[in-house]
Amino acid sequence: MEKVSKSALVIGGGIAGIQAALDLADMGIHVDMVEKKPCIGGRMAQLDKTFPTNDCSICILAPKLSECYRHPNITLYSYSEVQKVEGSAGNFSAEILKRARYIKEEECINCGLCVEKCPMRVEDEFDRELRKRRAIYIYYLQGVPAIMTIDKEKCLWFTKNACRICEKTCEREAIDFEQEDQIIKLENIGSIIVATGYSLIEDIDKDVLKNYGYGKFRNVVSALEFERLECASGPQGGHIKRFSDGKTPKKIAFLQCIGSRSDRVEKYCSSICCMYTTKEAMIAYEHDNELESYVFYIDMRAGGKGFQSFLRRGAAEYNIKYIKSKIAQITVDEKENPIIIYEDLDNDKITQLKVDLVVLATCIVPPQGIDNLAEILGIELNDYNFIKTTPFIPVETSKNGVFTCGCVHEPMDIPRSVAEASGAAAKAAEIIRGG
Amino acid sequence: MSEERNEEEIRVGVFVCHCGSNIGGVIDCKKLAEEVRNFPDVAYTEDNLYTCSENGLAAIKKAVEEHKLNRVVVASCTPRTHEPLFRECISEAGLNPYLFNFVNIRDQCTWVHMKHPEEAYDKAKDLIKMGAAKAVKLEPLDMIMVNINPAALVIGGGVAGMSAALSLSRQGFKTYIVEKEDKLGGRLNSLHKLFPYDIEATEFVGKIINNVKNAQNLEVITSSRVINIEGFIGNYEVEIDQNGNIRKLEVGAIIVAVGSSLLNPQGLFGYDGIKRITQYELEPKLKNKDLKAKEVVMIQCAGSRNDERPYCSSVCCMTALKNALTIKELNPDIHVTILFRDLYTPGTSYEEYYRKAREQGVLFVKYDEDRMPNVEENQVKVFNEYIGDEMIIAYDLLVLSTPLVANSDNKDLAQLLKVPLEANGFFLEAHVKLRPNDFATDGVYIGGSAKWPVDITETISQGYAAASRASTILSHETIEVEGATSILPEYNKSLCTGCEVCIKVCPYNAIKKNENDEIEIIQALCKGCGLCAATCTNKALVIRHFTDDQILSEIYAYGGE
Amino acid sequence: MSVINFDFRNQVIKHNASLSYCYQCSTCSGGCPVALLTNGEYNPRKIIEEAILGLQDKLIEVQDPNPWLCSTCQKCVELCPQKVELTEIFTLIKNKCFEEGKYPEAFHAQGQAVLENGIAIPYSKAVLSRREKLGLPIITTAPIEEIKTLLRQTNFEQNIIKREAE
Amino acid sequence: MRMEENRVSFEPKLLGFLCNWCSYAGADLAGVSRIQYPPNMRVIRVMCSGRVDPEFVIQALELGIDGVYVMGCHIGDCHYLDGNYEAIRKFDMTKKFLSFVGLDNRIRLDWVSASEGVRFGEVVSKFVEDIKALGPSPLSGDTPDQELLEKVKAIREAVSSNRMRALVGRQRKITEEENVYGEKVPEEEFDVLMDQAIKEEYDRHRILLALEKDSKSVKDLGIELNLDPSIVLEHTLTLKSRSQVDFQKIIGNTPIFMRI
Repeated sequence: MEKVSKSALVIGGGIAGIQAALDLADMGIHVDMVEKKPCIGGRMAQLDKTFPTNDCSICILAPKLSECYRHPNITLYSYSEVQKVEGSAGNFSAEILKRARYIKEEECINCGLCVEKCPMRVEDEFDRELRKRRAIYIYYLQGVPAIMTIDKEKCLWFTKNACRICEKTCEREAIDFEQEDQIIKLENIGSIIVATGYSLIEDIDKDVLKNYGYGKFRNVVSALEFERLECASGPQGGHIKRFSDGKTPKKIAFLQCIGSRSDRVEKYCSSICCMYTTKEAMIAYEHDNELESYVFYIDMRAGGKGFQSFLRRGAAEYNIKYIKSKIAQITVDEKENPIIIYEDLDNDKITQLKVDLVVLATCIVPPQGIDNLAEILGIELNDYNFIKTTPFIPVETSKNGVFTCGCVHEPMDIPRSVAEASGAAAKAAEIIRGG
Repeated sequence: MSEERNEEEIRVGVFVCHCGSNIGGVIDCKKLAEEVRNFPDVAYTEDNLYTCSENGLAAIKKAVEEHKLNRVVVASCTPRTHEPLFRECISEAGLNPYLFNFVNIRDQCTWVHMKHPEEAYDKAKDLIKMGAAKAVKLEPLDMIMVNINPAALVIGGGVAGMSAALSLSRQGFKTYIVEKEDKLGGRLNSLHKLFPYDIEATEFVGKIINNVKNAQNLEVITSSRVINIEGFIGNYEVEIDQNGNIRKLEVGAIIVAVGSSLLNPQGLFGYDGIKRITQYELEPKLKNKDLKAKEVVMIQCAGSRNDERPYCSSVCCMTALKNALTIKELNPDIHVTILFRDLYTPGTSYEEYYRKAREQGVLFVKYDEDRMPNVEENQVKVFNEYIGDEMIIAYDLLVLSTPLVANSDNKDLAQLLKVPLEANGFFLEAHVKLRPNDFATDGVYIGGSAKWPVDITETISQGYAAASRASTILSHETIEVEGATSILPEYNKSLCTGCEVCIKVCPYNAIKKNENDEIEIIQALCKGCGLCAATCTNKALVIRHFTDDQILSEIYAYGGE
Repeated sequence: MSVINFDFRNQVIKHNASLSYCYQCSTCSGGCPVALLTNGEYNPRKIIEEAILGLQDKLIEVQDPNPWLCSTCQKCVELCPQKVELTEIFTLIKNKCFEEGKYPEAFHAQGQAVLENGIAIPYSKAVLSRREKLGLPIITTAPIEEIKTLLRQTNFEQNIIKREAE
Repeated sequence: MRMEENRVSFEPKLLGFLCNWCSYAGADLAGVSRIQYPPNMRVIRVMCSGRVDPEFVIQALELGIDGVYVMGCHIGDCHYLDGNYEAIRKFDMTKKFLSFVGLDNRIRLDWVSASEGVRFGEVVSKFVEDIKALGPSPLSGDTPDQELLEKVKAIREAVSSNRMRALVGRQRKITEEENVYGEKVPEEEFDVLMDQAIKEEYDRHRILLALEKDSKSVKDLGIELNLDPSIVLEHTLTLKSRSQVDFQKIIGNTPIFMRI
């Protein structure tokens, strides 16, 4: 193979973007990867385990993260965004806004001394605001690149012209308050892959969850929050405790299709909730064998490899009861125990079930900022505001040379995201190679 | 065993990193560096504020030169992040990168024993002693180079195989498709329309076949099967039998895209192929607009999600919806009732399709696994949980939504490729989550419903995915593989009893018996896990960089010989 | 044992097409205050399923569940994720029941009142005289003859009388 | 029996084998999270828990190390697909051997994932605590129990023997797959076989070690090793057929055996 002169631009550093970038890089193609957050890893990094094998998510992801970071053919722009794209397939150019993290990247060794001294407590976005971080922080403990970022919005120096304790603490003199945002121009891009993942309905419209008391009742959490609670490196160290009284829940209700399959919120099915709910219930059971789980569903959707047997195991070995019923609303008693009212199809009775905790399988929605990105790239979105793809060819967007993979065009699980990522890489390579 | 080849004097250099106060704030690194100077074969030690900084790296290089060091130990953070950096550094200093050893005295010592600085000091000292002892035994290793033949073989000429082959040929690789039948297209040839878009299957597949025919670098070999496969990543020799003529192909990578089969519906719900047929038998009727029925009843999960076939075939719900809608299109007065368990329409367009089917008057009745529909001559009796009563539904055509099943000859191909199958007979990928289109064996990839029942959209993306995975290999004239692999050294050959236990434990099929009946390790496939060395019945196999000798020397260094 | 009646099903769908979208998730029954109060004896979901299957007998003859128990609070309509207009569908079913004379006694009395007075609950003399004392405007009575004409056109009168005859 | 006070003041000397991908990463995460745990354990990094040769574990104990911990990825998470299953087989065998000499509770196998920093700290603390409760290894210190040492040596040689390694190496193949005759050996049946082999090889290797010092008769071996002479004879004949021992001479009617 002759030397490849054109490069690829991968937008989004979640598992899909990482896989696409690694495939292209392993083909000898240079990849510029742009990730909005301070570290790559995306949603998968937030997960505790992954279905249907219940592999530890970070265990299988971490080697990919460092591979991606260290790959000689990949240039990673973290904490950055694509601002402008021009040109056409085979010859795009792009402008990247690389936001200042106020840290000298090559100096920071992630020792954490600065974090200990920083006086500002800030809601931790990675942990779904279930705990506080500092204004100087690493996005998550195993994050890559393993360096700090200063949260300009919250840092006392930037907000009140005071402090700079981190600067004094850092033995490496890695703090640089003078750092500025940079515009980086990239030329000679053969193809672009968009893999910016998804948001959740609670990120854009909490009202939808009003009937379920989300945000009002302390013992109602979203599935991703629950995932963080289960995680050994999460805000509760993997010991699930409810927020009202710190007690370990013995009865958990998992409500499916919260926002999805609805003509009022999102019409589509979020695809992954039936499976991750079963996984979450299994893991919770592994934490505490006295746990009873109730999964309220419309249709159990488990088509992937090993998924049906996963559900069977859930019912047989993990004390999970699957109840066909969509929940209209929940209330709480005086001890803040959620009460679920549902119709029991077995006897047509309207039944009340008191539980300790409710977990909402909230709907996957297009990632925030998708409209803007679509405009920059000149690609179309579909009726649901996901990226529009060619019929039967899910990795092709409406624009030649721009490809996509993962949840940014349709909700899907990790294996399919990874397969599509490789698929998008193949299509991208066709243009770069075939020229 | 290493003495024979290690004539030179061993000179270990140890660099103790303060990591600012991360290590230096807990233990006295200067003192530690001085003390470890006394360990066997240690020729030089120093402490650095940050060994990973430019200054630190320069100090290593300088010391290697000045003190003629031939082994380097860095005691600092974790090899998981910094080993590549230091390996590169000693490489620049003229040493083989494998002559480096990492000792973790931060993440696993000072950070976790901050309140016990004395014990932390002792632990750091022990760890360095062990690390230095292993360093003494380290041997230079070469990255192994494997030549790659930039050609690919795709087994199966359905939509998955064609997608993979098209992508590879467009990327400039010579590609062969081997197809069992006398024409390309696979199952799509026998379908009517494709969901969820209103497209004729034959028209759609026709375009792809046309692309294949017009593609450069792409050769289609129909009516043929693979009968033998030899070799390994980058270097496969494949024998093809085309109507009795044997042909040999040399390729660098192989993609399995053999698809799946239809279930034989005999004995299911009174199947007779006339009044009670499968969805696949319905398709040509719809295509030819040859449907006389007025009352159509479809049964989902016919032969799947049961004890025998516990999986969901994932395409049947959409197939049923598609055919139901086609019937409604032909004649809206025909009654179509679908008996289902859980309707599987995940994602955006499929859920919309389900809604459309309801809008067009398709009737859905849920049944339960415990109370299966009872098919009689002209009616189906089914218990409807929603109203708590048994329903009678008249039919003049009963359509069974039967699952896709694994090909019966998957086993033969799996044996040729030395790749595994899962319990239902489908091919088993390397990792369900993160390597969905790889096999554990490098150089062999998979896409489409050979792995698991998938719809056309996913089949196509998986076809491309397999192509991408193959391309990561085929793009290179040679590839470097891990140097820390397993070997059967010449001096150990007499120990090998030929028991083959190593062949069985190797997760990557990297060990085989060659034509001389000797154990041979295919370096290109070995990932260096060391299972074989730990298992070898006569300790003949050696896992480089983690040899018995090296690990035992660490144990002795700690336990005292 | 029930037999699907496609004709009746189509009648309901013709009346209100939203019926076809129902996928029996049971949000309505779980959210219905009457269902809760009657512990499931009244069940909007089940009525809808029976309508989907066109089970005329269950809906009209047996009236299981009883559609007259619906308080028309519209909560189910508000909650339904498929925007099925349940109360509209119940209205059709109640109309069918009415045509068959299968409706509760209380409705009969009310129907008669409408037929006679143009309103369901006629004002009592006491109310009218008190209004006068308080100086409130005089209520003009509905044009009863016009109402009767209308009700005759819709077979209302005929059905009310039919019930009386039974 | 050692004194209670002894146990309290005693700081065990422990060794851990950590697989690179999960437990080593978990140990690192404990560091990043500043989880504090007792500093008694030294770590040897291996790529896979399946790499841990039983010989390593026994050798460590023989050197007087008070406890050995083997850690790998959780079942199903193995970076090398199923290396940790092999680790289980090897570990189980090692443990059974050690039960003959009462050292089996000084070794432990566990799974720690890359996200279980806290748990890593917990399991190490627990191990330290448990070994403290056991007291120092009889093989530790300046005056190790010589008789026990001899037995442990025999175990080290036994686990390294061709027979034991072949059995462990083939175990999964034998119990999980059918042989050419379509037969599969049930797990329980295999266990019986395994237990018997463990017992036999232990005794045989003790015999070999005893013969290493000087040649002996079956009777003397029986007395020295506290074994039934008929068993000793049986073993000695097996060892002879394996060419590991031979007749040295015959004194009267009594054959004297020697190690080859």
